[in-house]
Amino acid sequence: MDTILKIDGVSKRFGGLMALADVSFEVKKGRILGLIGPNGAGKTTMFNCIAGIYKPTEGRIVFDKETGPVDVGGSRPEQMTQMGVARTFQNIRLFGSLPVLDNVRIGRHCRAAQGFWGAVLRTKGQKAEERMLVEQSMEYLDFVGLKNKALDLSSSLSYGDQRRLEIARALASQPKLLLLDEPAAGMNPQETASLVDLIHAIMRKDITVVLIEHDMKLVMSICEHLVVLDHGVKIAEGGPRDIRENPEVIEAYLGRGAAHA
Amino acid sequence: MTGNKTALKLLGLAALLAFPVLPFSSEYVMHVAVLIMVYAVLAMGLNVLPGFCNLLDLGYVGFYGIGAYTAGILALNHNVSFWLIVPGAIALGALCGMLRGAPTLRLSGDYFAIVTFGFTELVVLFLTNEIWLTRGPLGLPGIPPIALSLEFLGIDWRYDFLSEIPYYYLGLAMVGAVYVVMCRIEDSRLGRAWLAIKEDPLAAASCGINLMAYKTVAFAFSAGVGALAGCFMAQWSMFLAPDVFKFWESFLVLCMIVLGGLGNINGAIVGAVVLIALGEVLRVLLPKLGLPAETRFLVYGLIMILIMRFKPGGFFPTIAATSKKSRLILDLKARLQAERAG
Amino acid sequence: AADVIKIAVPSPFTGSAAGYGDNVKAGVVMKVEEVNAKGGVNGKKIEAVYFDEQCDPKEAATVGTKIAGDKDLVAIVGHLCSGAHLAALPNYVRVGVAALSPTATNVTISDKGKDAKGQPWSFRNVYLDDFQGTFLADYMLKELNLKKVAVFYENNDYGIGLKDAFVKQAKANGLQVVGEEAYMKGATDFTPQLTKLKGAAPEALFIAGYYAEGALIADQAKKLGINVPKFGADGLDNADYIKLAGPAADDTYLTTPFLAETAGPDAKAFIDAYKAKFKRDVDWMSANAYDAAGMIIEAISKVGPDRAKIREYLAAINTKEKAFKGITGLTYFNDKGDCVKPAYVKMVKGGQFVPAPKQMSN
Amino acid sequence: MLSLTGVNTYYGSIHALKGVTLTVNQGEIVTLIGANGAGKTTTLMSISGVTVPRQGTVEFLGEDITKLSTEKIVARGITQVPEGRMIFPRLTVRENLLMGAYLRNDKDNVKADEEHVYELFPKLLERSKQHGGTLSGGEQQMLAIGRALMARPKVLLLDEPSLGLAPIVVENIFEIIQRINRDGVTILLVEQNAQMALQVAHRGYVLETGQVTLEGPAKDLLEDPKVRSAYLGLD
Amino acid sequence: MFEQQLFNGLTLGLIYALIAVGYTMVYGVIELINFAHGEVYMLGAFLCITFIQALGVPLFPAMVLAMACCAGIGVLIDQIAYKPLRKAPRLAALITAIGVSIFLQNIAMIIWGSRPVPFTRSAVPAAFSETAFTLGSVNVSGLQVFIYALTIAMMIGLTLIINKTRIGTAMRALAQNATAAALMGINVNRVISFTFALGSGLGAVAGILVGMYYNTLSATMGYNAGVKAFAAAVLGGIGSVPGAMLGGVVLGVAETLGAGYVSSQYRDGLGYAVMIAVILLRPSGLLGKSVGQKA
Ligand SMILES: Nc1ncnc2c1ncn2[C@@H]1O[C@H](COP(=O)(O)OP(=O)(O)OP(=O)(O)O)[C@@H](O)[C@H]1O
Ligand SMILES: Nc1ncnc2c1ncn2[C@@H]1O[C@H](COP(=O)(O)OP(=O)(O)OP(=O)(O)O)[C@@H](O)[C@H]1O
Ligand SMILES: [Mg+2]
Ligand SMILES: [Mg+2]
Repeated sequence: MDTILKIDGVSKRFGGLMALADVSFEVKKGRILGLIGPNGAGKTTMFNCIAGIYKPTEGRIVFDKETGPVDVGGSRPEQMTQMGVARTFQNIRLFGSLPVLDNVRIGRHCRAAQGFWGAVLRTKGQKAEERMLVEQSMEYLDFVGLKNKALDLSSSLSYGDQRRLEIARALASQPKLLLLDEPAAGMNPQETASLVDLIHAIMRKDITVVLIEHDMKLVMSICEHLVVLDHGVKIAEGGPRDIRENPEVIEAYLGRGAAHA
Repeated sequence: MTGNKTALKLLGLAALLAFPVLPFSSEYVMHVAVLIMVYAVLAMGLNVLPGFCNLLDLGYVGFYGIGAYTAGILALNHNVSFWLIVPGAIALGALCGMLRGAPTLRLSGDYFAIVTFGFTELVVLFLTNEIWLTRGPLGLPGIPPIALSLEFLGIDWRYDFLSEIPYYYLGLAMVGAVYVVMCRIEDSRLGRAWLAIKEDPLAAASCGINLMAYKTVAFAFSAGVGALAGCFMAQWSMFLAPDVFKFWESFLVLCMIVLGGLGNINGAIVGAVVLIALGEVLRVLLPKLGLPAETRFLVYGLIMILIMRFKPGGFFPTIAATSKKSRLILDLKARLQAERAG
Repeated sequence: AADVIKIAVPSPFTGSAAGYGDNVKAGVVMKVEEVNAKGGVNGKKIEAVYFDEQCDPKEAATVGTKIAGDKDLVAIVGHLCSGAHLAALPNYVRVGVAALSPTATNVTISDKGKDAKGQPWSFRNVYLDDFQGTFLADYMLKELNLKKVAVFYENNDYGIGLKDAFVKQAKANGLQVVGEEAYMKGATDFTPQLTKLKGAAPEALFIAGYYAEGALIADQAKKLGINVPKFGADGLDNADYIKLAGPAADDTYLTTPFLAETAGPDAKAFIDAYKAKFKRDVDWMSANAYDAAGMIIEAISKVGPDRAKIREYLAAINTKEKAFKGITGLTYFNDKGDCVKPAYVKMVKGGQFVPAPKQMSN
Repeated sequence: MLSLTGVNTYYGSIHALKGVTLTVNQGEIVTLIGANGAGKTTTLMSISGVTVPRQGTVEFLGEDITKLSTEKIVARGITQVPEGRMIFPRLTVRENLLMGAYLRNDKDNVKADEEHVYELFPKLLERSKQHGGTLSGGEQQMLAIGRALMARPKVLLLDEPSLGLAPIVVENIFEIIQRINRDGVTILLVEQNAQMALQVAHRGYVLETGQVTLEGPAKDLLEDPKVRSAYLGLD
Repeated sequence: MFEQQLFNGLTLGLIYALIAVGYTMVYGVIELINFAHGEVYMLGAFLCITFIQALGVPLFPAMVLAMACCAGIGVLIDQIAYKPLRKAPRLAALITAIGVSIFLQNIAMIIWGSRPVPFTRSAVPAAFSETAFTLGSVNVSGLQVFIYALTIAMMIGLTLIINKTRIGTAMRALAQNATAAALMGINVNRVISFTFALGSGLGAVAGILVGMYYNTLSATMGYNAGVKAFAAAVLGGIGSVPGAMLGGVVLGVAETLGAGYVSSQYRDGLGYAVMIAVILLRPSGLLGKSVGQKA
């Protein structure tokens, strides 16, 4: 089983605060890894380091490109996306005043090539590419079930649909690795259930998923492997069953009530 | 429906083309029309930064000045033809745009705004003080008008643009060209990347958009358009002085695009029409109301306040106006409707 | 209407130069009211139409097309600023209407007012910058025997033109120029430049600018302990200079086309009437505008309201003998439309303008 | 104590509340559950006067407060812990708490209440000098509740207090809600986590696309088959 | 000579600072670049001399009166022009501010004329124009002492108001989240009005001091002042009151030393060049807090 992403001794410091302290774990290709931990544990920070938004203070982030594993720590976000890492945001960050379709077309940006002169001269290549972008974007929208809302303003979507659109936008960059940051937050159980289906469908596309989530039912049901952070430190790692019973995790994160949820 | 619209558009175009021969169009009216065109180009050019990329540029007039002085000096002192100056000035403007842009890439919001403002002040001070090059405050009078000439083919034919009418048609062509280019870019991968940066730079970067590169293209493009307006203006007005490029002009152009509807290309043009025409309408109207010339800007300011008060989003508040009209989107809409029905 | 003859007065009436525009307007108003009170010209009333151009070349060009295109406007008193005048001028030359500026002093204008036949359409009854600059440099050395002068100039066409001519003549005369400092219109703080100049210990300060800033310079110089005579050209010539600078205004020498004390009864009457009407002292811009309007109206009365003929009439005032006798003395034009006028020197003493004790023989 | 009658609220042309009617009695915990976009937040904002209803009335202790401005409604004793917490990021924790007591003039009691909040949330005492914006999500939620308590409200409106919180914190928060309620504060609780909410509440309302579709004692709602499938994810 | 230049620069800088503070306060609370602030400053000076000349009020009461009037004008401008735009895009309010600025400048021109006007000399105490003391080679006049003292006192007072009082905290809270502030029971409009009143009052004082110091007022004086204040406020870190003070001083000193030692033609440019350099090095100004993006 190949490793697609290897986190090796990553630390991230904000001024005096150690948001991540020497964290190491591996993400296996084709699997789904859950990243959990109390609020402020450093989960989102870890995503930001992987996605190129923060440069780790220390450590290596090794990503398995076609050409072989490379240390990608400190790459810029657009380079990471180009390489095949896409992410969603904890607080939804859509391009609110643009139509749904455009959000996905922008998500597909790095898989297209036309620039200034193509646009000005409306070359054949440019026209063909534009047509293709629409077709492909519609496929992604269809995939998440938003095809019919393609021309609506994205800010007019319901909360759950906005979460789905974020996923569609991320998928449009054809990632090998998808980072989902609390995709179920604020969803009711029904919506959460359909989200689970969507995640499974994504897995079937050979996309590896890392998931941050506080909804234990969701996490425990779909993740095969879990990493638990607390105060920037990895306190546990293992399968759902082990984690659920790990006293340190119960103490720091799950609480007594959730242990049997 | 669409037939009607096309007919309307053709009619509008015909009216624009016939405008100079209409009975009420004097040299003065034509002059104001050409002035509007210069500002329409400036407004469309400025719109790229605040409208598409959410970068508040308070120093746009600097590029206008760079273009104008390039044309003025080359035409006056070196007798270079307008048609050769245009690409040169655009390139120089774009280069200056990139030079200004490079250090400001990290800046956001009003910090960007004040740096652009400072930059323009430096440009104007340069124009004022480097007398050896620009003649400074003495100005550059006597810039030759634009001319069509076949002399380079050895044919002795030459047409000088001596009245407003040739400038009107040339201006119309310029506005049309810039408009088409703007619309095409807005509805393209590049334009969408800009809009993404405007909405949320971080999310845009996460979509694979290289912020630095795309902002740099925006700086260069916007500045190039400003320089184009500048060279046209220089050889049209035949006189330049640093005063023409004072800080207020940047604001005037900004007012145009906000009044028109930030980010909307049609809005930029409408804004230019409204604000330039307003000044002239008041010039004619106020005396008839018995108000002295001194009240002109009092009323001007008041009207600006009122427009914003009742149209806070400008005349055309939505962006992405053109992409909705693009062929691809219309086809898609039809298809979705058919699917829903079927 | 057919029973009025209209002349155009384009000047800044809003914006930062509006104060000057107001002066020009006052002068024109005086002349027009005076003429109309006497029944007008050939039975027709004169009407001045005011156009605001904010001293802005762009606005001036627009106003220029408007004036040029309105055949009822038979001649122009204006523009006020040289830049505006230059920007509007091509329209006047093209259509053929004479513009007589009471205030535009930029040397460049001389060559730009001519049509293809070499006839000037631009006239002015004001000194050129180079004339006053040269004159003052001579005066300082020859009459007051000063040896070291520091120069302050406004960074605009007026200031630079004046300064350049002054410095050139000063150097030719062996007058030492110990510093040239610039400032922008509307500036209020001149202490850095003055502090610097103070180090050079000048014997005189030449201010090539307008009275609003000039007064501040005089005041701040005094506060910094620079107590030397100040020199200026027509830009400083305004009663407000004394009001704004207060006691610091004393010992300022100015060039002026006429001395109220030695002027004729017309000028005295004008000065009194002006004060009665506008509640302020007359300034040279108003006086020049009064004369400019006077020349145009005289032309109209002689040749009728015809644009081309008015120009011809003005152009023909080209010798001292044919000169127009106005309140600012004798005015006549050279072949470029520039005026030739004698120059006198007046000075501020005890908060009053008085003729300088020494005058140069013209 | 607090009652809404036929409240209709719009965002521009969007009709968010379509005749919402509900009551909250003295000393109760009432919960409002519903899907995303059902209008829960809008209901709370309509009570607080942040969005003003176009039709219908909001009454509080017999007074019509529909058209009162927000600060006047707060002065009447209705305080809200808004969605997204809305901490003042560049005020310290202590200043945030004192903002909660903005309308109060009884300095000594304010001091005592501050102590009381620190007792409820010892973590906040540790961080009292830190800027609100640098707190973790859970700490911010505590701060938001503490800040609201500083106003000594008669009615506390809570909008999704458990959103994005670690399970252990969620438990804690619900305990605190019950504690506050026992201290005499009436509570209107909006929750996505319907299970928990219905466990602590006395009564509940179900909101669907701007309308109340179901109401009753919390116990009954927990048993209701429709609620179980749609909002509890059971069966 | 250097001491003299530095002192000149400090004086100019303090004046910029005083205008910039009012600017930055309004900006801090409602994120509005209030271009009309320069015009309020101008009105302050004109109202002051009008009270002195037309009503015979002595200088200090006239100052207070002018301050009060400007505070009222500031509130009025906000109520009429900006309040309807609270929820509109930010640039709409900026354009309105430009409109207000044009309007006020032209109305002042109609009321007080377009020519520069001297400050009423007779109303200014004689001690102001005399040398109060000598610092090395620098003569410090009574008026300069007054300007320094008043400016510094006002800045301290302002800092106290903002950081220590209830309404000050409310101002800061409002700046950070207006809805939350309303939910705390803060009367948002009253706090905004208070901010405008305070900022405009300070602007008026600045105008009066400048009028006295340079002995000239003109209807267009607000324009330059407004631009400089904007630059100073941004340089110092927009929204930060101590930042605006520091920004003003830096700008003033940079300009003065630039004009004194480098080139008087590029005087303003040198100020801007320093400003640009500072912002490029510190993208959120001297004392501004960088609001880090949290993803
Ligand atoms: N840009 C930043 N500057 C300073 N501190 C930061 C920054 N980003 C995150 N932090 C801090 O780092 C710590 C970890 O934050 P992070 O967002 O990674 O937590 P999290 O595990 O995602 O928590 P939650 O579950 O609440 O989302 C927190 O204390 C946070 O305040
Ligand atoms: N500011 C706004 N502008 C326009 N529409 C809005 C706005 N806020 C809410 N809406 C719309 O009003 C409706 C009700 O929204 P509301 O936020 O009250 O729902 P909610 O029940 O709180 O949902 P959630 O569980 O997502 O918080 C939704 O359709 C939403 O899209
Ligand atoms: Mg997180
Ligand atoms: Mg909600």
